[in-house]
Amino acid sequence: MAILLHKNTNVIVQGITGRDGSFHTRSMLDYGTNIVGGITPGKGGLSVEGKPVFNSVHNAKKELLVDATIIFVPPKFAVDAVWEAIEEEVKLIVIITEGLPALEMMKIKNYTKGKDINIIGPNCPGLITPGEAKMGILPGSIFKKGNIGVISRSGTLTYEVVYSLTNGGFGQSTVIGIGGDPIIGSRFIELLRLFKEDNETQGVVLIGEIGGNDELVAGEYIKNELGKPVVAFIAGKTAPKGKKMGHAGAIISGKGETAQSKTEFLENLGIKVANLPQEIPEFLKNEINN
Amino acid sequence: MAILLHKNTNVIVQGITGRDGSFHTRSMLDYGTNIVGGITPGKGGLSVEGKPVFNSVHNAKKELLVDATIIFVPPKFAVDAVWEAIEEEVKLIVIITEGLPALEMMKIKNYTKGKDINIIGPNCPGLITPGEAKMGILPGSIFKKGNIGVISRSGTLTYEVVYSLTNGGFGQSTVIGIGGDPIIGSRFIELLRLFKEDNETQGVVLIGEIGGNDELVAGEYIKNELGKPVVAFIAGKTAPKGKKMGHAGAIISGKGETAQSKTEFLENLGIKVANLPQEIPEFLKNEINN
Amino acid sequence: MKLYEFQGKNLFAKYQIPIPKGKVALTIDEARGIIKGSILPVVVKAQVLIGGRGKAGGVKLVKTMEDVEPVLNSIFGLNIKGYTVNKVLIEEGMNIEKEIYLSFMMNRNNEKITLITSSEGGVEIENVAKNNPDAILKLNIDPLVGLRSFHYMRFFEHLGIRDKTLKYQFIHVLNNMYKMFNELSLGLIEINPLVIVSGNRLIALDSKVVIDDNAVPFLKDMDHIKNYDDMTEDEVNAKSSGLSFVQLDGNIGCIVNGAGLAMATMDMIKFFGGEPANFLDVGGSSNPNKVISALKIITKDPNVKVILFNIFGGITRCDDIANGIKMALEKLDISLPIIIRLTGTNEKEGVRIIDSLGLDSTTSMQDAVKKAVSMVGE
Amino acid sequence: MKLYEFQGKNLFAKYQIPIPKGKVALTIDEARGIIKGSILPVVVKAQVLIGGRGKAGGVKLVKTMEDVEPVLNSIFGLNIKGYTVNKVLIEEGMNIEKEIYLSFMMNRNNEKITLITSSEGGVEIENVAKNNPDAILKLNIDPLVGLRSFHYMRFFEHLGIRDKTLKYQFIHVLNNMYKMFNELSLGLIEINPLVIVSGNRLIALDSKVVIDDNAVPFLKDMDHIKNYDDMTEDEVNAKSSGLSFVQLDGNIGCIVNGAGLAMATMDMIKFFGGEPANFLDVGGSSNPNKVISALKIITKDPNVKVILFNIFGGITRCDDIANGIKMALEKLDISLPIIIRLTGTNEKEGVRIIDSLGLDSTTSMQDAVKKAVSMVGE
Repeated sequence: MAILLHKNTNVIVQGITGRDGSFHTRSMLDYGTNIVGGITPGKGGLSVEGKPVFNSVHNAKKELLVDATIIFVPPKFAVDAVWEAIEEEVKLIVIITEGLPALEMMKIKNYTKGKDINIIGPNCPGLITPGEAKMGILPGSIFKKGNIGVISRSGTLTYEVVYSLTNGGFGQSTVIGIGGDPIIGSRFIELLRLFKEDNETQGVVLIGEIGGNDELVAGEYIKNELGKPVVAFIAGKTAPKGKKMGHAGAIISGKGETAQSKTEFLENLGIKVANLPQEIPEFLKNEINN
Repeated sequence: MAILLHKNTNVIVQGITGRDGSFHTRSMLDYGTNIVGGITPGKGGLSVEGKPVFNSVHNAKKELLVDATIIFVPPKFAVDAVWEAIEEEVKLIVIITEGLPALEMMKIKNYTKGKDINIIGPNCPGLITPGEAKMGILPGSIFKKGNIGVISRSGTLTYEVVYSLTNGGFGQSTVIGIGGDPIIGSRFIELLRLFKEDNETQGVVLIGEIGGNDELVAGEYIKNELGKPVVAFIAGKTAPKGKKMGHAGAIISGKGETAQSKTEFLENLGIKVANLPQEIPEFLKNEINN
Repeated sequence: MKLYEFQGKNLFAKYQIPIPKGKVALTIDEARGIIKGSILPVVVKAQVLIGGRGKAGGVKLVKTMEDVEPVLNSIFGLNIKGYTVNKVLIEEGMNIEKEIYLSFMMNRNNEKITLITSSEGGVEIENVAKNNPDAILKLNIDPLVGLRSFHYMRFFEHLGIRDKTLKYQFIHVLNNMYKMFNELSLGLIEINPLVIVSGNRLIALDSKVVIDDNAVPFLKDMDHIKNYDDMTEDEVNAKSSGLSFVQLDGNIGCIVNGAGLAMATMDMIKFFGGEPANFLDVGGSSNPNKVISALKIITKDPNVKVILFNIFGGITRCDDIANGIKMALEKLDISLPIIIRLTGTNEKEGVRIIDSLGLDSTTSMQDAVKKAVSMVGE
Repeated sequence: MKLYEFQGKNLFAKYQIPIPKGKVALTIDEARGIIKGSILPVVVKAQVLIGGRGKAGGVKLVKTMEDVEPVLNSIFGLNIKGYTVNKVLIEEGMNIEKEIYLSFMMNRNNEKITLITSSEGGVEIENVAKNNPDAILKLNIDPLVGLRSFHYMRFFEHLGIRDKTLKYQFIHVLNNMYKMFNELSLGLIEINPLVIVSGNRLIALDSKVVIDDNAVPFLKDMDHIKNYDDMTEDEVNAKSSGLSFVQLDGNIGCIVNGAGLAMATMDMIKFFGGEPANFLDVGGSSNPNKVISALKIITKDPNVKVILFNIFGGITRCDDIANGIKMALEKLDISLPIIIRLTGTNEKEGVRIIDSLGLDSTTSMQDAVKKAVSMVGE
């Protein structure tokens, strides 16, 4: 089954006429994503890659079935684009845009908590269900259909890990880059819950980093509820305290937020943590065979 | 089973030291309601009817299990009291207070939509599960345990109807006064959904009035989904247009909001509407036997 | 609480929503003085808390000084649907290029703030809804989300507005109306028409503002704006005594505890062939003074032939009501027949008091109503 | 973005949060002049974007004119954890009755705005958390719900505040801090200590304000407050070239696409016994100029012995990176060895360009890192 995104998911692209929006629309279509249209306010009536452009999500929904949206609009307009999608009851919202104020994301998060909406990002590479569809900027070619779920706070590091997985014989059910911001739509735990229910997913790789406590919360859940093998990797063992490491959220603000303490915490819970991305397939093999 | 409120529901009273709060605490305890404590900011440490008083819901929750709260605080503080209960994750919130600004209730309603919280009121008599517990100002003596759910926008008219029901041989599963304001926590449809799932409820009496479209929305649901017999009564056939009839929400602002048009609408859907409160038991007998 | 056009416009000015220059006059002399000091043409607009004043002759243009006396004489004292005109708003004339309807309302049916706009301004929105529904756009705004760019987009799309200056002005007006709606807890803010005048400027030519009654006690610095002019004197008196009262034109005066039961009582009177003279809810408390106030108001109505009490005791105690009746009979000179239905809390005590007054009572609503109807029928 | 104490206090003043009288001086002369014009005692406070200045001797009291020169001479030019003091804030002295800690912070772990208060003000909150955790109260505020009376209640209860005047003042300060937090999209607003002075007045004796970097571009009229004083010159340059760069003290210079991969590269260097000289993320786009800027910054560091590229092409195309390296080698005088890992999008084209430069490349991250480590080890 995989999670969140499938072959038949009806996807729209908010910001479809922009440079990034149009480029990745092409790439997503090539991968097989069922993109049904796009939104750019003021550009309604145009078409991009043969898909109709609308002035608003509302207008798109009058003519199309819409299950999911991917947002490429610049930060200045991205917050409104997210609210627009929420108001129009789009159930999966993927925010690629980097630079959304955390306070605005915080409001969005609290508004949608407990409601039937999944938000991925912002500042994320998106997600992919290999062999079916991708929503995002991930290079489709490195992914392979299979039974490992991947959740990551990073972009290229995810590719590195997936590359190792694929080469190590592990295909992926769904791979999700959850984004590098401090406040994000779906955290590890929210996606682990979905992977738990997914029959196709036999194991999960969790790629964390410094900053925040998502890995710790996820660890407790993995130990107590997930019931599937997990291998983790935590980036940033050499990162200094108090410095932003590229991602807005990759900053050590307290003791528990270092890569070392996260690794220790997970290992104490009995969760395997790899030292090198390339070790992950081997670890996974052991975990699944246990 | 009945709905929402049971013998074991742990209830707190916000505004327990006030005139109304303390009076009805006594009356609810007498009925058997499991009141575990109360809140009055600044009066923490006192006790009312042997129940401990706390400064905040937060403090109460540190010492007590809390499933439900009933709010008797004056309008000036009632909005904050509701938010406090929401923030402390109390799952059932009954607002007796009259005079909450509709805009504030609107925010509360939108915030809790889709979340696991039930709000009854404001400006309502509360609810009762006969023989088990009551939260509100309803006179317990007229109710009788049984299988009819009652939902009403009114107070004393509910008593009138329940009195007829009880005399006519129909006990009640749960009776809920949803309140006379234009914006309320739970509307007919939200409670009908609960009655649908309740095995103990064999039929429902719906007491509507002029203003708004709740009866129409409920009618569609009754026809298409409820699967249980319903008898309705709509008050206000003689009410003039544009005048508030006591309740802030009992005002005819448009064609569909008159008692006549609501009655017609329901009857067209095949729902029986009584002309007199006293007819309801007879109608119900016919509906259940059909 | 409804505001007068000029009160709404004063608030518009405070919220930077552009309005025409104008002044209020309470007398013909004052009005004449204002017009003399103005550049003609001016518009004289009756200030009443009811719609449809245009059709009723309450809005007139003064083009030359010759128009002044006939216009003022025709408007002052005019009766518009029961409201007598005792103040007018005198405003500068405008060269209108386009008229638009624009409002935000509290939408109880979906719990949203609904923005309504129509390209057909200056006519009643209900008529547009009937005759040309496509001209109307409704946008539902969640107060937690607020008015945002995607709302603007749909607004401009619907009205076909492309000019950038005009867009900025519309956004300014929309934002300020929305802000006013939220800050003053409104039920309705309506500008009809909102006009585009030369130079692509927007001006609010009319105002309709309704404040949520529950919010009124919480508003600061708004005392000067409070009015009860859309209530009758009796309704105002009832309100100040803690009663809900609405005048009707039948002959059975009703005193009931609870709004729903009061409506059901009226309905039942009608059902059995009678006509209720009023809606009256004495409320949940049992203060005997309320019964006295209620009887005072009802007995003032010359149409009333019989008084019907319908009390289902809950919080309200039957003995308190009965005592109220007793005190009223002592204090007031009531010659009308009184039918009393009493049941519920402290029923026995209440019945005993009624008995002591030499009056009958029943526990059945239906019996009481039938009896009242039969009495006026005699 | 961190603000200086005086910048934070200027904003406090704007938001009606009471602060002591004070002036900023950029030179000893200026400072001397300000002190001469003040009533003694005054406090001279080093303005640096780092905590712990008190312990470092950055805050001193001037009681008499004799203190002026020694105090100013000791503070100006003082090095506090790598930051040189080049401005001071001179403030009136205060008779403090009680010190409190108060802050609002963006809490990423529960997505709330967390109010933190402690009865032990004037010391670092981390130390209180360690030594006397019960002194600390944390209240989580949902930005959609806002700061409300039940928060006040718990705040007063925790601090044991009963005096009504003081309560009003606290509510005023709390509301204005919360308003400032929201209007300026802060990550942190901290007053430590917030002091009670005679007459139950509250004064913010210090300020720590951090604005969310993502919000900075959206803030109006705040240009004067922007500073990059907590970044090194190289970090500022990198930022303006669209790179993320953090200086470290190892000898392997890293150029990586993607922040997570860049951290993983550093970690792997360490794992195999080396020391990374920096964190550098060239980002998602493939502009060859970014490669040139990156190489410029890295080669400025005299510690760097070898340069390691780790590129996993996705959006970034390997040939673009290779072309960047080619252009850099033509433009810059680079004598350091370069290790290149290239894989992913347009890998073949990239490898061909690298080959043409007479350089080696590999597709394995691990091989590249090991090679870099072994080279500096030689």
